[in-house]
Amino acid sequence: MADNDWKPKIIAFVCNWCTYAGADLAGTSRLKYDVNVRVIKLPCTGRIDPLFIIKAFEQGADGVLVSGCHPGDCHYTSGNYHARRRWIVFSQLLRFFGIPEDRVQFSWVSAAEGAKWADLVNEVVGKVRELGPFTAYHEIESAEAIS
Amino acid sequence: MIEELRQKARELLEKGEVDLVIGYGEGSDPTRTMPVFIRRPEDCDRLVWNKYCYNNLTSYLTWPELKTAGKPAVVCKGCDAKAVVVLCKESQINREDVVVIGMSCEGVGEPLLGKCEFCDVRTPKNCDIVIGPEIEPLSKEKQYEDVEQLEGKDAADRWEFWRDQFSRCIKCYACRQACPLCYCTQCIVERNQPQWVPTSSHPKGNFAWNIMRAMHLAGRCIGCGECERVCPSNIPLMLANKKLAQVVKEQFGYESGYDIDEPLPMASFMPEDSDELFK
Amino acid sequence: MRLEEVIDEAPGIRTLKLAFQDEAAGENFSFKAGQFGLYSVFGEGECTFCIASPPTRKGYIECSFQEVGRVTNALRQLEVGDTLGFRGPYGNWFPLDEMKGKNIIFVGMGIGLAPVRCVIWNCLDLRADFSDITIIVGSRNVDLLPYKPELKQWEEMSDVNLVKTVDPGGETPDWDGKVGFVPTVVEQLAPSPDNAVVIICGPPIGIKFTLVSLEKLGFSPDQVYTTLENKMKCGLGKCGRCNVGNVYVCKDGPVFTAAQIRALPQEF
Amino acid sequence: MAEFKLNRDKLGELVKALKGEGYRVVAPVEQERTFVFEEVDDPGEIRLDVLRTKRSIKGWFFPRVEPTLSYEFDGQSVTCKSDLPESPPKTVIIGCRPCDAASLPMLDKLFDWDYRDEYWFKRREATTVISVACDAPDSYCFCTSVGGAPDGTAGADLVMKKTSSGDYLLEPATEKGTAIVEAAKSALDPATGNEEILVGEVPQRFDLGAVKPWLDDNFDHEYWKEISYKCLSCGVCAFVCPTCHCFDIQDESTLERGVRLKSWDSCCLPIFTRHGSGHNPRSTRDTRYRQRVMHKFTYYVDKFGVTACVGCGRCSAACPIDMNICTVVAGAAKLAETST
Repeated sequence: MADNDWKPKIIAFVCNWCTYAGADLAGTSRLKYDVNVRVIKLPCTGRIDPLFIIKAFEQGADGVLVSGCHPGDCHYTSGNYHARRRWIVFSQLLRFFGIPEDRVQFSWVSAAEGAKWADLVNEVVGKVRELGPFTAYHEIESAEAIS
Repeated sequence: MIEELRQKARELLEKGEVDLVIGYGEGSDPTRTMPVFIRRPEDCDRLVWNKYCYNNLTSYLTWPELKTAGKPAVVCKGCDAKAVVVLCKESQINREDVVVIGMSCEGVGEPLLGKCEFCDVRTPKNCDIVIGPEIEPLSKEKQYEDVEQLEGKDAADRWEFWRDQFSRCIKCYACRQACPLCYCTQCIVERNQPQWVPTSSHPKGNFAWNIMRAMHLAGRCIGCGECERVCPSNIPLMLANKKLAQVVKEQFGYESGYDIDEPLPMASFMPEDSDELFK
Repeated sequence: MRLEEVIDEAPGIRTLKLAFQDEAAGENFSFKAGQFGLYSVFGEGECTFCIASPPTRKGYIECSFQEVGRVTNALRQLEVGDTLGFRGPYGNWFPLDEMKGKNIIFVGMGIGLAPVRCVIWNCLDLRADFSDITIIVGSRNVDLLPYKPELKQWEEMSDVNLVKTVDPGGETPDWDGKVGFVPTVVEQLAPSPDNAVVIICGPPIGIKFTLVSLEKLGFSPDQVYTTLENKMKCGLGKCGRCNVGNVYVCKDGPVFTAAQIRALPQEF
Repeated sequence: MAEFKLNRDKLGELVKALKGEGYRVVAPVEQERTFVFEEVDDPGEIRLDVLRTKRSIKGWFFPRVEPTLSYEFDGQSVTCKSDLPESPPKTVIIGCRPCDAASLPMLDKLFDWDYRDEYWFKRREATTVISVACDAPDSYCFCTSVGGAPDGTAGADLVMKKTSSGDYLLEPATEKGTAIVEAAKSALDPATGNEEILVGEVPQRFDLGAVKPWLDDNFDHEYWKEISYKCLSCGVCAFVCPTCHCFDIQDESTLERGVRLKSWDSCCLPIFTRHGSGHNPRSTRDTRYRQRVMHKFTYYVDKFGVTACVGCGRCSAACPIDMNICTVVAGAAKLAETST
């Protein structure tokens, strides 16, 4: 694929109660935001396993966005608090392994923050567009391994 | 020390306080030892103690086969004994169901393993019996030097470093099997609906496996280094484990394997945890 | 191959009818009752099932499976018209030629009826070659009994003796078959071992106990055939997964006599 | 007998000559404090002195991950393409030990019976194996107990034997080996016939003849439990083994395309035989370890007439808990002795 044809693939894992509703609000408010994001809705950020992010990269994502309710606002009381600890640790691990920080963005977007969602998506897509396709990851394709 | 160990083990078995003693026995080579399971007092002379007692024998404690074997006593170095603390905290074993025989230890390996250079449990803690003299703990000040060295490189170099390291992984899962805290009855790589981690040992599958292995040990790894020692490809797995231990310590003020009552860091939270990462 | 028809047999049990996409390949394809194939859902993997349709019916094959894992789950998602991969036929077969003129007793337990079904239809299509045919089918409960329309067909055949049974507690108010475990039912039925062969398949534990019952009735282990369903991957006697003792089930089996099974290490 | 010898300083020239003839050269090199067989660019990296590489040469014939089939999705239809390499690169493996070389004809039997595995044989045909006789075997070695020898020629196309002066005598064992000598003549010197060959000694550690009958009769012996309680059930032994050949087949795919991969597997891993239903015929570690020994020392013998162990000692050396297969089999031989 020629470079100028390339469109970043961003996978957004969002919680059902806040960010998804926020994204919905962005839509009903007719806010324009980048189309290169594919949203996957989950019950809670606490449900988002770090493996989801790895799987997204494996399947060709160039960036990942994880978003849920603001701390204190979790529909399940504490799901996002647990998620927060997990992401603090996991983001450091990804960084340590050399995955550019701008490819994985964590955030809190409430149901009322349609505009924040739109801005966030634009920002993430913009950063990933700047970085280009995540060939470093995609190229470690299932190559033949010898001995 | 060996005689004292044998004596204690003999006593435990004779008095019926335990049904078996898991310890180190003579290896096939003078520079190795082999785990031994001793059930009869007269076999206690098979126990040895030397600087080649590498294995973390606590990894046997969670095995299904052991559930029917009666009450065990386990011979531990200070680092190994930390695993008992975590296993208890994670409700895998009851502390009173195992007798921990701690061995004072000046380090194992020839030359000394990396972990032994920063050891603060040369006199084991949280043990029922401690054999050997009190040994001064070493300073842990420089324990993250290797981690920091790698961190000093830029992202592309780090990526290349790990990609090359992981490309040598042959997915033998020795790291998992040797780890006292990898006790899941069904590992994530064995779950195939969906197949979360590719089973083949190509670089992509290896990356997913190794990143998950490290992540699952976040806030839990006690730094015994068995994963790295048993790795047939010599992948520096402990670097990742140590990195996470460092993050957990800095962020949540927790060190694994010391306090049996402190809540587990990845299963608890504080409302005031850092929000810096989140937009 | 192309998925032609989907038949829901019982909860979790489904039969797929497959047609060859390449007609010439379909015409050249032949197999013997008892052989198996590897069916693949592209993207998910391969799975081993016996061919459940009889070799006497050309142009298509059927397989029946119970949904348990990754591939069977994916098989269940397939729709008519989808493409499947097929490798086979592999393995050995029931020596029907040697069974000519004999009384044949079929025992199928649960999904284990699938390989037996292939032989049943094969024998029924060549009915004149065989003497009495008895079919004993069992399952945990009525609902889980596969091939219900076919059971009815067999029941109605005058030259077939069909015995249906479900495990105690698995019966429904309008159940017209027996209630009891298959080994017990076999003992009650007490078929004569004279000039007879038994073809049996089911879960390992069911086979084990039925063999004991048959022995009590005087059947010699040479008279009893079963098919082993080990985990297999390659089907070619290479990958080592189905190895039990000195046999590769995928090549030296899957059909064994009870005598052969007894000689193997009990690891299946 | 040997007509030519390789001067100890001329290995680089040999490699260069072979490369000039279009060979891909594979040899033991150091990698992160272990030794493995890798394609060599710089002949200076070659370590002919290394007795035991971590992994065997089997990966060069039977890669640890190998695509067998690729496919692309298009609506309800699928287009497939076989990934069988037309002609694998012409390769020469220099510096494997006689035990490694011996594993090749042993595995030929498996890959050829009933169905011929072209993935294996195409690479076999394209590859020339040069083994180096062992001048200094160690305590893990037991090739002589399983029918091998430190200067054995089985499976090798050319055997290099170290002389007291540090040079290597070249003894071709096959036409392929002779071709190598021809191709590399410029780097070789004529042998004088007066060289003193260094070959180490490997004591015989058990009587293979006694082992199989005992294994056949003692499937349920307590011995298995006794020795394997400490087994970790990892796959190191199988993956480093030159004769362990069990593999797994898995599909990996995206929405557009997929690939069917064949990859190494080990009977010691609990999932190896686990059925979809959860039933596992070998659910305990003693049954799995027993399978490994049985498969090598009796099942394979029944099936193919040879013992599937070459006595390289790799599994023993690499085992995290020091399970020594030689000791295990010798233990069985001893039990056989006492039971008669």
